[in-house]
Amino acid sequence: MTVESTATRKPRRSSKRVGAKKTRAGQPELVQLLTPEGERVEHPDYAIDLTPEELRGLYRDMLLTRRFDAEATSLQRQGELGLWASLLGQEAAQIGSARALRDDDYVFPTYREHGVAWCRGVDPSNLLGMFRGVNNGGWDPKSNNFHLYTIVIGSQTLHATGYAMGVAKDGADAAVIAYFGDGASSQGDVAEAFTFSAVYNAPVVFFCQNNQWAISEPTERQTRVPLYQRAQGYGFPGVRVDGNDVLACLAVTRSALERARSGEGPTLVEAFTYRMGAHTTSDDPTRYRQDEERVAWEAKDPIARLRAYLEREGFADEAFFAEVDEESEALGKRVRDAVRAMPDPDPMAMFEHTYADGHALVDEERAQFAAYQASFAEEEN
Amino acid sequence: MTVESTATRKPRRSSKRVGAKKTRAGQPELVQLLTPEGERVEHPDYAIDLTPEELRGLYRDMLLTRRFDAEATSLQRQGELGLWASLLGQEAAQIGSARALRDDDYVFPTYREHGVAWCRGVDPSNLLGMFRGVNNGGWDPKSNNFHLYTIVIGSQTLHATGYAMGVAKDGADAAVIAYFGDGASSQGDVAEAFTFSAVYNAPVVFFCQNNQWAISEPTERQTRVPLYQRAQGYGFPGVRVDGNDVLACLAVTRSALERARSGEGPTLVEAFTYRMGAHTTSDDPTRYRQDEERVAWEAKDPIARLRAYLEREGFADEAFFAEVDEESEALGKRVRDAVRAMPDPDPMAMFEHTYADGHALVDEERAQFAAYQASFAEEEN
Amino acid sequence: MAVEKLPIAKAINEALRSAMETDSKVLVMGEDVGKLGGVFRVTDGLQKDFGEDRVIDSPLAESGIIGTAIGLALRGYRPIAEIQFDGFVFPAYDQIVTQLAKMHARALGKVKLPVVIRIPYGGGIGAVEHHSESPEALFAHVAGLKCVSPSNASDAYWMMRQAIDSDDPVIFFEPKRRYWDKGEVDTAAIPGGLHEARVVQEGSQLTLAAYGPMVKVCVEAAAAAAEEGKSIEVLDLRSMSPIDFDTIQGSVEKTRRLVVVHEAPVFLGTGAEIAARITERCFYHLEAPVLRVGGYHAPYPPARLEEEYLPGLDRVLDAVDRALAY
Amino acid sequence: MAVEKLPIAKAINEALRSAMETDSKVLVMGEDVGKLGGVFRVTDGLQKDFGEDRVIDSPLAESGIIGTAIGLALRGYRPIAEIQFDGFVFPAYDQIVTQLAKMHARALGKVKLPVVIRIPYGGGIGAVEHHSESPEALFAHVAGLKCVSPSNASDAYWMMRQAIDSDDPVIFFEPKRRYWDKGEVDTAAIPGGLHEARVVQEGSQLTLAAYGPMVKVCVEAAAAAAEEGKSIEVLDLRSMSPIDFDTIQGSVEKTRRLVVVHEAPVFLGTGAEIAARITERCFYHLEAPVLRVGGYHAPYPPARLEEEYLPGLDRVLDAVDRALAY
Ligand SMILES: Cc1ncc(C[n+]2csc(CCOP(=O)(O)OP(=O)(O)O)c2C)c(N)n1
Ligand SMILES: Cc1ncc(C[n+]2csc(CCOP(=O)(O)OP(=O)(O)O)c2C)c(N)n1
Ligand SMILES: [Mg+2]
Ligand SMILES: [Mg+2]
Repeated sequence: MTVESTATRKPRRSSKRVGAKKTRAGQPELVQLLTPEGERVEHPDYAIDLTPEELRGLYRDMLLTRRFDAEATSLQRQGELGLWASLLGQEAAQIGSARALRDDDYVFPTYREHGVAWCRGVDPSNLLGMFRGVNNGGWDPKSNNFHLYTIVIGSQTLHATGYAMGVAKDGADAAVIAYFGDGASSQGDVAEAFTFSAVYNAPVVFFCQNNQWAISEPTERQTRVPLYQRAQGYGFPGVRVDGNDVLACLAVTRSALERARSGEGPTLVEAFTYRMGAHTTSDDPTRYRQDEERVAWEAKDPIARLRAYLEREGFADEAFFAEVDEESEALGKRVRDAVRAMPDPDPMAMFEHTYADGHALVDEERAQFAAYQASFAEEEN
Repeated sequence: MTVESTATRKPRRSSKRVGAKKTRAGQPELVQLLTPEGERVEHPDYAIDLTPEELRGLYRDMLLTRRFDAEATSLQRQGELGLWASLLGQEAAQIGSARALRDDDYVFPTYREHGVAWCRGVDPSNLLGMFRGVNNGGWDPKSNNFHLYTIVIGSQTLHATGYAMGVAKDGADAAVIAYFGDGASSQGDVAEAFTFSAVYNAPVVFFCQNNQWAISEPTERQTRVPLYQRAQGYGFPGVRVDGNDVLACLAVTRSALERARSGEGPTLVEAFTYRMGAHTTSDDPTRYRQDEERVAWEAKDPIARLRAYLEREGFADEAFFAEVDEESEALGKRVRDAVRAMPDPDPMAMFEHTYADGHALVDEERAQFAAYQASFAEEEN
Repeated sequence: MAVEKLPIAKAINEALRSAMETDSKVLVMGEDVGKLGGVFRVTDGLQKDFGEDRVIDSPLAESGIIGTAIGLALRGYRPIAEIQFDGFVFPAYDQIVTQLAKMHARALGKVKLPVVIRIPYGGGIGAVEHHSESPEALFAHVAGLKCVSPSNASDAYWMMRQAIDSDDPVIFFEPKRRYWDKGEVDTAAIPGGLHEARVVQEGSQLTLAAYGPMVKVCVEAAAAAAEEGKSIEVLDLRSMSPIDFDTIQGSVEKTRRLVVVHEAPVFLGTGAEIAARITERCFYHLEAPVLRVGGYHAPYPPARLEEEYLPGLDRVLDAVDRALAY
Repeated sequence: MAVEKLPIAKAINEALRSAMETDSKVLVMGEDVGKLGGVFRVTDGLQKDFGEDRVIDSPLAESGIIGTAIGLALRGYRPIAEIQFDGFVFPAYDQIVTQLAKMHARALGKVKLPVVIRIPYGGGIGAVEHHSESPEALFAHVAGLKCVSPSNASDAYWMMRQAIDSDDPVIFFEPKRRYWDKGEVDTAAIPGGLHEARVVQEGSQLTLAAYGPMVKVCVEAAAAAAEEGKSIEVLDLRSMSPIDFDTIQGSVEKTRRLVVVHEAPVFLGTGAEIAARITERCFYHLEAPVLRVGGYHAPYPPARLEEEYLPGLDRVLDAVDRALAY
């Protein structure tokens, strides 16, 4: 499937009408505010009006995220990380949606939301702990309202729903966003999250990055109709947005969050994008997909698109781009240094945190392990 | 919600267009061929033309099923059964759908499909074994293409899907039907069954008896939109049928089975009906629902409705009704006698059938148990 | 109320009620827990008094119940989730094992998961399939969970209060066939620790260790054995994770013989761990191998066979005799 | 091919291939098993040769994979379902435990469930969370399932062939860190029984029992101990359900000491059952309690700690020394 300009299309009238209205080209409708060529187009349901500074901010977010991501990939190649799951190509989906969030909103990511983490203010090097193998989640979810990465596909959508139920019980007007992938849409947990959120009218946005691959499986192995349509049968709206268009992602997510805040319940956003790289550094996509597909998507690059727009409109000059490039190099270096300096955990750490209130068996095993360790020290003496 | 005559409504054009088109009364459209008053109405998508003999057959099926069900309830009260899950009120949904099946079709029931079992030719007393506590499933699924009752809510929908995938692989033109309830619609397994069946285009019909209660929970605890709409988001049609109208249930199921056979994949049928009795004999519905609701549904009784039609059209005479009544009494007696004569299982049966190919631990435990049993015999000597 | 005679089901109900009164963050959720008050009436009256917002009838989806309970806990609530019957906990197993159990460790202690999962468990009530199982070993094996089971009304009340107070996930196994057994509950007494075993009855020749529904059987077995002049000590373990091995060890060092009784299948049941560990701790004290009485390696049988499947007086006494014969 | 040197992953691949050639009812299904050939390439080339109809890329839903495998088995197929990693089997746990395991008994033997579930399991590959676990006890406790794990290429081939031939559900635990270990596979040799333990190495002073990835560690430990003049017998248990207690008993009656080693947490791990049962069978033979070496009661740790968490040579030798010191 390709993403085309919707400039000439008749717009959808309301975010609640999410039927599979087809365009001339047979494509289900896609919300787009910035064409691949960087032209600004209007959409009657999703207006957005950003200052040049805000636009530059989005560019910077995307560029730094991409730089960070590339650094992590190369750190993996250098053996500093055991694995890396690159977000290459998904910067707009992540930055656009995350920049729609307020501080008091809460985020439940998968394992690929490095751009969202960035927007939440999580120190990028903290993201690398689990990929380096020094921890299973290296940040305090509460300090940035950004939950830990979740590896078991789909589970976090239920946590998000429960959290949103709690927000509603508190009478707060915050919203919650759950990220997941096209593959995850098949998991029973995601369907249950749809059911619970609809029944309790929970203030949650389900943000599906359909990057068209679940490791080696194309989206057709998960569904025979566009994923955004899934929502309707659960009684809430679904909308498909150009996932490589940061403005559209921002506008659509903002509107979904507003619905949540104003008591209208959940929304499913399907960001139609593409996984430009391998699934993870362990994966070899040449085994299952044609490189032409990836090449075709290069023309829709989210960053190039915004840059073209910024340049065309004169919203940013060379100095700005140079500055961001410089900043990105500094970020790369900072992350590299931080990772290399990351100490291996103390073996005794295995016995910490399994329980909050302690557990006799853990105490026993900790003591045995300590004695066992000490026996080597003795031998060495 | 009430079920009303659709005689004056504009019909749906195709079973594929299952959007929530509303009637004047605000009700989603419901396929009906026989009004609660027993008047025959036409539906352009679902024609049906039965001989008087066939119509009498449906009446007989429903009446005998109800009689059997009542007998089982009273056997439970007499202590002959540990539990009974009555189908009272759901006779049309079950008989109508089951009479649409061919012998080579395959059925996956829940624990309440006594009417379906009847149509498949399963001896009614065999259904009682599990409720009496002498076995966990008292018939050979393969002899009637009727799988065992499944208690874990929703699981059988996946078995049905897998079975249907197998049917397709075999190149057979049989179809599969999976029964489940409104409550079950919330289970992740049911959603996964929708996904798998859609992706593999499996010849399966999902037949949801929405009897409006899952024990004490009304359907609003499971969904905020009509359940038949769930299907669309998975890429196959959903249709709501008057579940107390045996003709409509037959016609709609037949058409869904035809779709399956002809390679068009799954269909969701929601039979809108009412659980007239308690959830099971252990349940006390006065704790959670108003009797008025049940009383209102009495006016829509599936059997009275068909009888009115048969009488009005002169398709059946008093002799026929008397004969069926007599037959039903005989059935009651036969079941009663069969249950009372059902022997308790031999304790050694515990050790049978856990495995097909044997298992050393089972052998060991069987031998120990036999020795233990024998020790009492010795003591007694 | 201070001291009152209550059935176990009602004692749990009182514990829930009093926790809900004390802490507005405590929620009850599950299938049919609202108007119906649960199929065993354990949550009877709570929705009426605390509202639908705190006593939540959930959609019929166990993974959803536990998954949303986790989310609620992350938001600062203390959810008590009911699983309607033992055999229906498995759709939630993934959320329990991969999320609930591991999230505190994953977050290096930065989030707490004070979730209680109530599971009416065990057999003896003549029910159909999936309504009589004892899956505790499948949870006790998993680090990050705590598993307990009361055997009497007082423990039912207090252990539930303590489970709700715990910042760790607790799987609370309720001995459903004992729901109607009455016992004194003193809501003012200071309870022992949630994970401490209790010596129910002292004895010198053999220790019977059990928890939940089997404690009563063991007490009866001890009484029957006493008539034959055998002195049996009975332990109520109360907690299956952690297991209070110190108390068992203390008892076994005295009696030198141990029989563990549970309804769950013997193979890889909690008795296996107790036998292994106590043998290690008391190798030179044991006069006989630790014997185990429990269910067989077979699906829980149809109701009319459950008396044969479940450990009863005779099977426990048989094991006692075998152990004493060493 | 008759005798060939193959890595374990390839040996399994050959077993699948040859079963698929022999019986057109054999299917392979799971996430990424098709074009990709699985993340470990165990199903490499099968879709190319047998088509999408027999090598099925499934939607990303484990319950769906096992649930549809059950349905396919009821239709007469013999599905081999892959779970991508140990930690992802839990969404399917309900289907495995309540349906797959119990359906043959529920039907009083009238239907058969010849489903093989392949699970690459265990640690040692430096992976992220959920990719290194050893959940076998959670399956072995459940009646109706059989659980096996090969330790070498020949067993990988033959045990897979036998698992596919079995009319019972078999959980096939593949020691993922040994996937690349090569060994001779004789596809013409008549194999031993699927559930028989094997004496890998004879010895007289102590028995080391293990399965899957830990067999190699035990063999190395025995070699190291031999250098210190200790004679260790090593058993490859091969099957965790059933466990071949007769072979263990035979060995222990000779050596009088037993140490069980597995990666899974010790608490309620298979070692607990082995310790309990062997102590019962060999009470008067044992000179020392059965000792266990395994994982700790903690979530599997981050990769940089796994060497500490997993039983390695030193920890096994430590246990050997402790057992010999009795
Ligand atoms: C329950 C579960 N099953 C399998 C896996 C292995 N796995 C990791 S990522 C992945 C594909 C996910 O695809 P998608 O949801 O589209 O997200 P993406 O990786 O494309 O971002 C799979 C199968 C897992 N992590 N969890
Ligand atoms: C997984 C699971 N959870 C809970 C139950 C307990 N239970 C039995 S029937 C039932 C309600 C089912 O409602 P529905 O699907 O509407 O079917 P109905 O009983 O109305 O026919 C529940 C909760 C169960 N059998 N399985
Ligand atoms: Mg994807
Ligand atoms: Mg219902």
